[in-house]
Amino acid sequence: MSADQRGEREVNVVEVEDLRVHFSRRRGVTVRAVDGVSFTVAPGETLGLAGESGSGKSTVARALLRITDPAGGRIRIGGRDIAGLRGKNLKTFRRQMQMVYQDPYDSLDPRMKIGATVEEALIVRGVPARERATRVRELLDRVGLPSGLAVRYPHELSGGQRQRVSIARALGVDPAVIACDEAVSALDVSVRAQILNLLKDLQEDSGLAYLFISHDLSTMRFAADRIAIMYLGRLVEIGTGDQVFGAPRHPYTQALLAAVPVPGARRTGPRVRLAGEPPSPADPPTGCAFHPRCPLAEEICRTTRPELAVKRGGQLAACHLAPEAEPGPKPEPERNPEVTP
Amino acid sequence: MTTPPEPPAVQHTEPVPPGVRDGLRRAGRSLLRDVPALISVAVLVLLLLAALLAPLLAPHDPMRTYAEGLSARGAPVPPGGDFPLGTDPNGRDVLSRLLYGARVSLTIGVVANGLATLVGVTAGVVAGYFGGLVDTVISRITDMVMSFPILLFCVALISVTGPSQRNVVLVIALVYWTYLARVIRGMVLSLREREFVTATRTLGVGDVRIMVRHILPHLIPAIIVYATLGVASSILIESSLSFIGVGVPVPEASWGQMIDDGRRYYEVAPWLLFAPGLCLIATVLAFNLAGDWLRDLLDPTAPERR
Amino acid sequence: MDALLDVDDLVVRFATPTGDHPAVRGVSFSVAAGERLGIVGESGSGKSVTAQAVMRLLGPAATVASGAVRFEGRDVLGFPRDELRRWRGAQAAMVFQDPLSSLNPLVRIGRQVTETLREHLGMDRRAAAVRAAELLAEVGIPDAAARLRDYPMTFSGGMRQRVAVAIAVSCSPRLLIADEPTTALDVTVQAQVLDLMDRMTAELGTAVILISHDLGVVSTFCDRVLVMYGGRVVESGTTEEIVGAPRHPYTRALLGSIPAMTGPLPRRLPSIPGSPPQAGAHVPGCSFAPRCPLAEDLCHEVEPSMEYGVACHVAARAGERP
Amino acid sequence: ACGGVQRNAETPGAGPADGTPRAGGTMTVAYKSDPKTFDPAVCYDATCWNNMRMLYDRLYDYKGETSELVPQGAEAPPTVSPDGKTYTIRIRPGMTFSDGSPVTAKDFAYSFSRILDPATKSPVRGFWTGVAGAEEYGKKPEGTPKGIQVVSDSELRIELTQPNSAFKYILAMPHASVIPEGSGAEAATRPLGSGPFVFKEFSPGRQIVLEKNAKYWDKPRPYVDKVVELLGVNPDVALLQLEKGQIDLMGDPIPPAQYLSVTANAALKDQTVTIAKPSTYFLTLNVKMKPFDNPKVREAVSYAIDRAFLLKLVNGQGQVANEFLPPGVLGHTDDKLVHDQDVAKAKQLLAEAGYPDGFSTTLYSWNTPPWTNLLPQLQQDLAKIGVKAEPRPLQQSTFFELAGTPGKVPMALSFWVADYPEGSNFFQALTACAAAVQGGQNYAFSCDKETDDLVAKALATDSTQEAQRLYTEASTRLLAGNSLVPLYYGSKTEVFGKKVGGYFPQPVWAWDMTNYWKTDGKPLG
Amino acid sequence: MTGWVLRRIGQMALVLLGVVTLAFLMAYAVPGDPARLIAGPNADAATVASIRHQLGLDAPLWSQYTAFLGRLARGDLGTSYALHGAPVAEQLAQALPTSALIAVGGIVWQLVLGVPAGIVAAYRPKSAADRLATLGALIGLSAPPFWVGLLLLYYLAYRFSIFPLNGLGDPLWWYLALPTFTLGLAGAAWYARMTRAQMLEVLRSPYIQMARAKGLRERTILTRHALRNALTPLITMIGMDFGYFLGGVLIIESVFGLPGVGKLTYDAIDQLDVPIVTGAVLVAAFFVVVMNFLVDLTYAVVDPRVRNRR
Ligand SMILES: Nc1ncnc2c1ncn2[C@@H]1O[C@H](COP(=O)(O)OP(=O)(O)OP(=O)(O)O)[C@@H](O)[C@H]1O
Ligand SMILES: Nc1ncnc2c1ncn2[C@@H]1O[C@H](COP(=O)(O)OP(=O)(O)OP(=O)(O)O)[C@@H](O)[C@H]1O
Ligand SMILES: [Mg+2]
Ligand SMILES: [Mg+2]
Ligand code: NI
Repeated sequence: MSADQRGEREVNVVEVEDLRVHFSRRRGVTVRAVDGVSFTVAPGETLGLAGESGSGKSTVARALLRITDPAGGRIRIGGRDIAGLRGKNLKTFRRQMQMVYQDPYDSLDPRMKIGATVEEALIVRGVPARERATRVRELLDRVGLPSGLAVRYPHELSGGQRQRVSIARALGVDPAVIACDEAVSALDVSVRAQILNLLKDLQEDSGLAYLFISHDLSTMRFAADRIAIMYLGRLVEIGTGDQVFGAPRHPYTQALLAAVPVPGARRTGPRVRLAGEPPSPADPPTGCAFHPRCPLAEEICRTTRPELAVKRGGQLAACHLAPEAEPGPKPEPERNPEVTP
Repeated sequence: MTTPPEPPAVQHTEPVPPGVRDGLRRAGRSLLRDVPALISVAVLVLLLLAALLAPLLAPHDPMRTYAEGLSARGAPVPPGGDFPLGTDPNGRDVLSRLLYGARVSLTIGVVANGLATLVGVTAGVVAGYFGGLVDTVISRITDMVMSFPILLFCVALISVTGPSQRNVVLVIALVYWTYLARVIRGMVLSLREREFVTATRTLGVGDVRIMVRHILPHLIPAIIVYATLGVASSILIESSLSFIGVGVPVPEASWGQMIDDGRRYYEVAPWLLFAPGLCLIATVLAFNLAGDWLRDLLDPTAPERR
Repeated sequence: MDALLDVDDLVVRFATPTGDHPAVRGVSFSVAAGERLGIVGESGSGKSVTAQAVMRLLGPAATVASGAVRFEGRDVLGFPRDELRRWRGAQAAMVFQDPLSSLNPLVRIGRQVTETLREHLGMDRRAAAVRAAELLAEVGIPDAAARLRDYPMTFSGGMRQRVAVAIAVSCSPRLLIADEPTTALDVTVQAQVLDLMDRMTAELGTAVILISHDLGVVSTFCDRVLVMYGGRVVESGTTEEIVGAPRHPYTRALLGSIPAMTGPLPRRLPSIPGSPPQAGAHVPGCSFAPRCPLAEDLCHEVEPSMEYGVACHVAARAGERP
Repeated sequence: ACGGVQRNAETPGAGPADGTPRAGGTMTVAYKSDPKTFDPAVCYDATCWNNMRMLYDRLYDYKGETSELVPQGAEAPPTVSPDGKTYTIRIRPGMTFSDGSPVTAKDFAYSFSRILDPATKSPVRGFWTGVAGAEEYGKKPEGTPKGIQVVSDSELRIELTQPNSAFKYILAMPHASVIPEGSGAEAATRPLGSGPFVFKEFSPGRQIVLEKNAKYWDKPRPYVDKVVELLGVNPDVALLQLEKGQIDLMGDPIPPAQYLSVTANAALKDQTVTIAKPSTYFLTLNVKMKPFDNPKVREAVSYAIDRAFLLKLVNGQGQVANEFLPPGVLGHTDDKLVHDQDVAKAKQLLAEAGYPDGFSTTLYSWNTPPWTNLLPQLQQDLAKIGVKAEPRPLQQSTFFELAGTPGKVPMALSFWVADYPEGSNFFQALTACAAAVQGGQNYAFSCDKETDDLVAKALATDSTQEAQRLYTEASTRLLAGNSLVPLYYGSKTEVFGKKVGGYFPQPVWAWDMTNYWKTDGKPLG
Repeated sequence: MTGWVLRRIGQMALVLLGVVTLAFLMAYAVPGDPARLIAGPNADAATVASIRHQLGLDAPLWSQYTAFLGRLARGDLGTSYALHGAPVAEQLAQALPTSALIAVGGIVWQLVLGVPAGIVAAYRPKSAADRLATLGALIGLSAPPFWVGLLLLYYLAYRFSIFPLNGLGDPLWWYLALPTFTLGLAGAAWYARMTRAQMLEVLRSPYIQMARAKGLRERTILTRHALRNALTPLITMIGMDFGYFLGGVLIIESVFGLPGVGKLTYDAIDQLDVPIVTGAVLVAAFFVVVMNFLVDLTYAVVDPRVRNRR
């Protein structure tokens, strides 16, 4: 695989390097919402992004779309650095990357019929007027919405229906990458299955890549090729689905997996949950940010921040205690996390 | 548990996409349900007709001073007889002046105000949406216009070009757009931070389209308020201009001028104030209630009323 | 039945430009104190509308066409204004499905949490603030006390959702309706929120109605489950019954479309073919019939009634639940 | 011939003027605007005139409600040299300024010289340029001009370059008030005079307070202790205040619209007086502009106007004009020197002049009542003879500027109020060749040397009959040219408070506060 | 933020300069000669010329302008032409407090009359209360202020002697009640209608539903949740009105005999008193600009979403 390394770098649709996003909150307090995140997404690949609520997942996605301006780092989409894009270039870039938002209520124009909302995407793409009506119906159909809803306004739809409109709109511009921020969380499982299948089909047909943000790990397992786990603005683990779900290396990932409620498994004991207070991003703990809540934490965790490193099983994890990968040819870490020993 | 009663079955075919005709039908239907709005629209139509047909309807020459229009002491003649609404201090027929005045005042109310609304909304949306330099330039221009004494401006303009209805319209529009621009700009500032705007922008939709299709519809209530109230204000501003002597040129009639006259003679000749005053109030009410109706009509989130 | 909440044959209709649509068509259920009822169902099946109808929060376009909602035997739909106000928030609370937009963007988080405390519990400003910080900490908001002074926009989606939960539980209501309270939460935080609700049912006897898509959450949290489809309840039963032995074809399909956490993954997830019923369009017979693999002629003609906890001609023939 | 006071016909004989004066009390008056100044040398408008009369004395003053002059700061009428050029005046002995210092001829000489000093920026300098040496003084303002001589502390001599029988009136004008020698710089802010009242306070926009001058020479006058002038009072409101008894006198005319209600108000009948105001409202036709350069056209216009109807439009406030000079002004004749409306004649004249279908022109005036009332009617009258006159009402200052610029204004509607009741005042201002220049007020720009000469002769004669004859001749000449068409003479109506005693209006001045009293005051003595 | 403020202050100075320059030019563009006005109709040409020279009016416009700017830079507003040498600054300083009082009072009345009417109207749209509030507001708007003022004076001050007829006195608010009410009445309609329109929007948003679910009192919901969101456009309106009112409200000032900036300006324009005109314009512009600046600041405070953008 190392032979492709160079080539792959060229074709990665998304390359994020040392991304940092800061917010200033009241008087001088700066929140490092995203703090040195690097990852890549290849065409036709789905990168899952999971993690603690408030850990900066949405912020990453928003930075990728130039909604929020990063404080540092580099973002390349389709091989172009997106910082400083303006005017026409910005518009072209936008057609490459789309987002489905977490809030289905406010992300649809309440004064616009949903048919028109979806149609807008087609206009951006330059679909001729006479074809649009049909295409809108197709898109709505694709996301499992009856086309009769086209004449309704967002407030007349249920939460899930709205979310599907968002998806239809994103699909409308025929992008290369879609960031799905909890895009399917509001959907019932059967529709969700439809959508996930749809997303997969699209990916296979046209090499679409996804940045798939979800807290639902079972969905994630199905949908994502690789999975990145975030904690307090940093990536703590990144690897293939098998690696991360099969043998998680970071204690936080482990805790997450243990907490997944499975249907049918009637709970007997107390729920698995993390001990301790979630840390504040405004005042992150020293060393490993997870250490105050980590059952395994040692002295070194308190003092030194662990960097992402290849661990046993092949994934990258940022933990001092996770067993290192067996010695072998040193892979270039963040560039190619899929290296198999 | 028993079977729930069958809810009355409503048969629905594929809903037709609402075209223009459908929109009109909907407008018509909602108008019929809303009596005050219906009356308002009727009043507006009547006013328009009155203004258009003034030459046919007016019993007298609106600019002519009639000898019998003044009492022996030179006082205006009260309503009745040959002058149905009485005469003004110049012995002119109030009814005829009212009819002709409708032309002037409605033109001022609609054109001046329409112009101001157009410019104000455009400027406000552009300033608020783009921010930065564009905003700075537009905002500072509004600052300038707002802080400039209108009076001085009118006096200067009119002494250079002479009083005319067109100048009055221009002056009013020129002053008035800034207020709307400011208010709209403020609203756009908040609106453009809404997620649906962000979403549309990231879709790659052009700025112009976002402004027109996504920002503007949300401003409609405010614009309607401003535009409909502006009708009254413009007509009254014209009256203030008449008050300082730079309004519509003298023998011509305008409601503003008549109100100004009426104000001065209100003790001796109350009809002078009542006639144009009532017309103004009726116009303003009609515009505003029709505006309310229009606003509801254009608002998808407003409940259909049964 | 000494249920805390009793919903009987609720019908909710919406007026739209294209006519009147029923969104909820004869839903009945009851919840006892301390009980945890789950409502699952197709998106757009009327779960949220049912919840809003119970709370009397339907918008002006909606009308409760018929049916009754009783809380401790009292007619909620007939509550006078003041009583309704005192009931809401204090005795019955709700977490909305859209937590992001249900927080007022211009009011600080602290105020939005404390106002119920002050209104219903009569706390003073200081005490309410202390309690609010506790509540936020309880739902896992870091640095809770400091964040009281922030505006909603500075909170992440999941954090806002938790704020909404904190507000709903703040007055220890007798009934808590939680509409998708954990959709945006990662599983550990979700566990924390569910624990909180657990404690409330156990310690205060709060009845919880949990609306969720996550059958995992529903099955680990709820005692009983209601399955809705097309504005009607199509199956109900204990969690074990529904999750363990679903009888309605829709419920079965629902469970089948969940991706597994272990084992090999299919290339495509099984899903229910076709579209949910056209909004407002009313088909004779079972509304699921057009998509049902088992549908018979009868299903297309006669609407099945609820028998033995399931509204399905085919399943009903199989008799009572084993 | 018929000047003087025309009391309201209904006013009963027993007006308050007939009561016995009482002492003390405060006279409260209201003004719309602040006076522009307290300095007599620059005071030339109605808002400051009243204060001049209260704060200062002049050599001569008008007697009561008449146009007759009586000595005030002077001891007796002036001694005029036979050539009419030298005026010798003895100063009233024992007169002091309110600070106690005596008033001498030096003070008068100083006060008059100031007016001629360009630094004073006096708007009334023109009245004094006839004094010998005025021109040199204007270039080198030191001491006094040659023509103003202090003979002794009690004697003043003024030499004129031309005989001017109207000069005595100039000496009675407000700007001829006496202030202490050398006090010019303070006159505007800390006025000090020898008048019946002394200045106490001025807060702009709010009020002016004057108090009785205890040292006033004309004991027991003034009768009231204090005069409070409220400022910034809208005349409509002032009228209400007056009716309520909150103020005693209105400083501004009754608003035209209120005129009808005031005169119809029975309750106010006893408190209302109407007198002729020595003023003429007229139309000018610019003889330097087409088509008014044609005398026939001008004549036609003079035949077009219905004066009676114009008067009706101003609610009959005045009298139809029969000639140029208004009644009450020396030189006024009862002969009819103007034409009555005669449309046929006018049309015929126009046709003769080559305008059978009339022509278009513009008619300028002010943009306030009564002008805005008169303009449309004039337009209508002119339309009857085929002349389309577009009315152009303007801001006051704009009007002056345009009308005073040659070749700008074909027709103007304007008026003149006498500064003093003497015909030359009208002629010099409105028709003299000297006024037919940029910035002048001869808006017709017609210059007739003979008329000018007739006026000069009238000023040189010491016979009133002769002057009267000469003025009538001048008027006849002027009106035959039709460059100026008199319309009507104005009148003024005044209301005064219930508690004002001894009120009488004055045709030239406004009030005579020295002679009014409060009816609720103490008995004199 | 500080940078922003500094930049704004710079811009404000520019705006002021622009406005004053315009006013300066315009005062000269109006036909009419100040010197002639001072000199009076009877003055001879020499007098006029000498006055013109003394005022510096015979210099070319450009040098008059630079001289004017020079004086302005030294904080000297010059002396009045018409008021015979009164310092402009003094005149303005005397007029300004009155205008400020009227402005504050007018705004207060606008809010007191308009906002509640708007709320009532929006709370039950198309109800009798709504119609009544609308009608009241619109009649208030359609009635010309000069007439309302006179009417109030006639009945409340003249007939029933409740209020004073004219001017300022003690207690101040007693004298200001009628003028400010008159001023507020005309503006109230704007506030009422705007409040209504905005409230109607806001009352439909999810957070209002949420507030209802919390069992809050309707009053709390209206005031704390709805009003706050609805009123943001009103902030702009208040700011604008305030700036404008401070620049003087001629009609109110003249009807009620209040010595404010408006009347000063009006008289000055009438007299072509350029120093007073430019001075008053400067003051008026100053307030407009400052108020708009404050509005922008307030906006950022009230709406955190806007704040974040800076
Ligand atoms: N204001 C409205 N006007 C018209 N129809 C409405 C309105 N609100 C909701 N509906 C319709 O009512 C139906 C039920 O909506 P509801 O929100 O209860 O669904 P839900 O079961 O909560 O779905 P989800 O899981 O997607 O949130 C939907 O078909 C929706 O389109
Ligand atoms: N506009 C903002 N101003 C200040 N802080 C912000 C802002 N937006 C987000 N944050 C903070 O940044 C952090 C990350 O937020 P983000 O929305 O990216 O989280 P997330 O991972 O998407 O969480 P969730 O799963 O709950 O949606 C949070 O601590 C949040 O409080
Ligand atoms: Mg998020
Ligand atoms: Mg829902
Ligand atoms: Ni006579």
